[in-house]
Amino acid sequence: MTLELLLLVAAALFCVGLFGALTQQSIVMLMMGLELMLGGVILAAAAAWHYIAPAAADGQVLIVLAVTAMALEMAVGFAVVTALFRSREVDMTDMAAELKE
Amino acid sequence: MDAAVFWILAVLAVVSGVWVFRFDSMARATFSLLTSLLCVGGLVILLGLDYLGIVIVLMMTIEMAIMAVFMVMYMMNPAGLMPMTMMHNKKGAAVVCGLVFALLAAGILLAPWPARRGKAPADPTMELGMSLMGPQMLTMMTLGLALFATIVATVVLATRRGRYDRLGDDLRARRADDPVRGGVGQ
Amino acid sequence: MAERTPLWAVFVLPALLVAVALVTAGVDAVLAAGARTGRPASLREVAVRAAGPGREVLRQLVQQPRRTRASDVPLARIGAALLPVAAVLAAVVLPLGFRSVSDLPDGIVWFNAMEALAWAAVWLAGWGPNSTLSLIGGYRFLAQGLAYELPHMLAITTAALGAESLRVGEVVDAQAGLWFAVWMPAAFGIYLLSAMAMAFWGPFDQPAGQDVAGGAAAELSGADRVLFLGGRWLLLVVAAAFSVPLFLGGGHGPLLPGWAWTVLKTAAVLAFLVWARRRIPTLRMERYLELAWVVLTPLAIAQALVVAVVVLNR
Amino acid sequence: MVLGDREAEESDWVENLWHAIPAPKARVEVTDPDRTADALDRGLTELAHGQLRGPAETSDHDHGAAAGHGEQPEADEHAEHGGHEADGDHGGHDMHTGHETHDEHDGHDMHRAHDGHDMHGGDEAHGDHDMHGGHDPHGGHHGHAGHDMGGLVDGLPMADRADDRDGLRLDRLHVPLGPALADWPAGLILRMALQGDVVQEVTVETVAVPPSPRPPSWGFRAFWDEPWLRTAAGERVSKGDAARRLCAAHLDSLGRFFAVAGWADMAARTRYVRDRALAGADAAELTPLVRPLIRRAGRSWTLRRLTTGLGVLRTGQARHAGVTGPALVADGDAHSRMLMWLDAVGRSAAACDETETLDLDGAEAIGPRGRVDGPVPPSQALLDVLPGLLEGTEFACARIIVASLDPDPDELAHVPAAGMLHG
Repeated sequence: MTLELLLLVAAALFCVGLFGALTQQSIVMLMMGLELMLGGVILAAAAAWHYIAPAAADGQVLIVLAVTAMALEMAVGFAVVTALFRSREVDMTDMAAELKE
Repeated sequence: MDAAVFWILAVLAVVSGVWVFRFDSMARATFSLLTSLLCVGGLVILLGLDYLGIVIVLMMTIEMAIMAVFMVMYMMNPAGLMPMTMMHNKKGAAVVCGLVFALLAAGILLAPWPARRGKAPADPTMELGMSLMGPQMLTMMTLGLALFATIVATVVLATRRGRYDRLGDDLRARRADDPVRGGVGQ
Repeated sequence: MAERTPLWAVFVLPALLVAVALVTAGVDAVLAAGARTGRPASLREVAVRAAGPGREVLRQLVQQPRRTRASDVPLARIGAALLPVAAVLAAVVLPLGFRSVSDLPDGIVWFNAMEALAWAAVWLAGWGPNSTLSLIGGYRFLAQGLAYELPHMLAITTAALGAESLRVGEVVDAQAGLWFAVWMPAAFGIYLLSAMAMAFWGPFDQPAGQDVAGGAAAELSGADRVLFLGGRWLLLVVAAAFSVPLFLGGGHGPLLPGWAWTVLKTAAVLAFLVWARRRIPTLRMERYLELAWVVLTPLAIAQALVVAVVVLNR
Repeated sequence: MVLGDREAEESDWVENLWHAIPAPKARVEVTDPDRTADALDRGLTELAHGQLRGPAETSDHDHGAAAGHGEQPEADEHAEHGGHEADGDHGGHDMHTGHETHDEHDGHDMHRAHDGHDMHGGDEAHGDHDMHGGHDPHGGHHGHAGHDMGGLVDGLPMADRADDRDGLRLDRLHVPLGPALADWPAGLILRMALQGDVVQEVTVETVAVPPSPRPPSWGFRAFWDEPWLRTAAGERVSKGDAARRLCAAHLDSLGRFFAVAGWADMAARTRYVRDRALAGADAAELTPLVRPLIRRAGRSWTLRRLTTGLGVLRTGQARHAGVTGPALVADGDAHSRMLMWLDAVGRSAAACDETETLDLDGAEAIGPRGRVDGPVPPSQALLDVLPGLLEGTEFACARIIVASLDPDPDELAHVPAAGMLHG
């Protein structure tokens, strides 16, 4: 267990999440991709705290931030989906993009 | 011992992360994501941040359980009984992600990481609390404000009925006109 | 406190929990049979009735399992198995007397996180069989979770606040004089409510309610059913037992040794819950949710505020 | 155990139910009331030997046309619950062979008061039979639910969409509820469109009663209405008998109501008292049994909070629909209907020793669910108001509303012959 290894795992999670966020049509699935990316960020922050600067609390604060961001992203995401669904019966990113036109 | 736990959690996190986008069934995808995030929580605990790791486990479990309901609500085919693909521009995304990963990996492996400075405090939880209530107070307040704004914004976005719908135009109705009656009786 | 606990405690813990759960279920069965057919005629009849839950377990294990169409068996299995696992994991921080299997520095948060696993477990068990009634049961538990979790978290935070520690052992030590239940009655009451809600049992049994033919458990059979319903009793026992170190002074008490006090107090709380179950009909969440958010949550916050002020001025 | 006529077996839900019950199991078909004990014994032996055969035919076709509307598959465990009077020698047999080897039902998940249409042969017995419904709306009944479906996957209908009460266009499922479900009026089928657990649309059906070519030899009457129907047919019935039946009928309904409201303890107590009432306990024994029930249910603050505002049925609306029973007098929600029942139980328990002749013009002329001499059976009117009350409610509320009206599909089977009633 080294810093590099942990960061590699974090990077892998981030990229899997990115792939999901880029490919998925459904807004809900896209949010799952974002969650996964944030999971990678959390892991990287924890690794950095542990291996680089454990005396400072900044790494921990970053994790708190990321966890909050996940919760906010979820809440806003579902609110937007509900609003879209109510008005246009749309749950796909493609269709939402068409709405702009 | 730690190394074994690390490898199990790390592999499980990435594999279940991949499976999120391979399952047809929404329930399976959601709970595969939950597995992945729980493993992240486990790794965080392993790194000595007990409190944050447990909080991640707690929050993610609740979050994913609620997410599952929304999944079932809004997806066309939540149980994945009709196999269908929900992807677009798969190839481009794969290339982009591969590139990003290669870049990150190169950066991780090549960067001259600084040596460890200082020692972990005896009680990191206390440290976090002191920091959030002290030097990082601004962060904490911003977070609080953001959470509050989110609550208001999501309710506004998601609901259709305002208080005028519930209590009448002059807000004088004795009992709110709701589709379901609440327990407190107003 | 902080004595090192031997390794065998890890194996004794589940066995002990199962034993307590069986006894509680037996007492409950005796009361239920008493309501159904009048007073028992003899002591032997009482024993037969009390053994009912045990016989039921054996019967389920030998019975042919049922399957529903297009069901997601692995998910339902995971859900059913996760419930007892979550209960046992939560019990890790439970002190018997002044010793627990592992007195984690964040024991209270740990307990809460493990108990939240039940959310996922019940939903999975409800979703898996692909049956309307069990899915309704699964949904109901999430609604119930949203209703009870907020006041519940505030209540256990209040106890932690009173002791100025998240470590269960220190919470017990802080109650050497005055029990928390005495000066945090609102938090204690809310905790007892949520203990039942967490185990979706008694007045909070809507997720596995009679009106949906067993709800989340409706389509489970055989070993899955034993695990799921057994896990529910385990959760109840663990939740009730956790109120002892949190609010009732843990092992503190005159004359008797610490472990005896813990057992006594746990039995008292369980007896109270079993009694309450017989007095109160099922609380439906569409009615309870408003109560939880409009009354209980502000009450819990006010309680936490009072405790915080007291602690600051100590 | 399948009770009733083979003709009615055309409906396939009995088969589905049979398949949903886990082994070890045995199937007993009873069409002749006189041979009930024989059939049960045979079923028991079959279970005890663990033979897994097909349905055991013990029916006697010469005595057929027993006018059972709706067969009731049920467990043999009822001996433990109070069917002793009926089974006589048989009850002991059930008891000691116990649980483990031969329960054909699934234990405690589906207790259900079986309303005794099976005992029409004149038995006074009224067991609280357990019944396992094996309710499997997707698998079991998909054949019925095939209208406006979006296609089939794995033999199951996919959900279609419709607006919900908040204006979201979400998936909905078509689910038939009943005829075999715990604490459900036996034989009633509600076809529901459910969104999550919100009821969108309801249509009412009952298990089809096969038109019998000849009138039943021993006479079929809805069990709970029997005293009134017999009076209408010109027989002499005492007021006490009618009061006893009324008391038991309301206790039976209350038992279902409490069970659905999730108050298992009260449900069990209520059913115990009901069995005592049917077993012929006199007023002096019944009154002290009934009084604590009435006090506890009437005073329960929680129950009031939980059931007010559910299924409000105003007198005007009820009269318009032709409701004549307690639901008309209650003039309100599920809770007020329950209070009516409690009140009637208290009064009739005190009156069940009276020996005067029942007379259909007096105050006691109204049966448990309404006037039996009206143009339509009282339950028909209750069924007519049901869909309007159920739409837009949540599943749990819908169950409580159904239980608070408690229509009895048995009454529908009895079509009053004009000459017989008012001739």
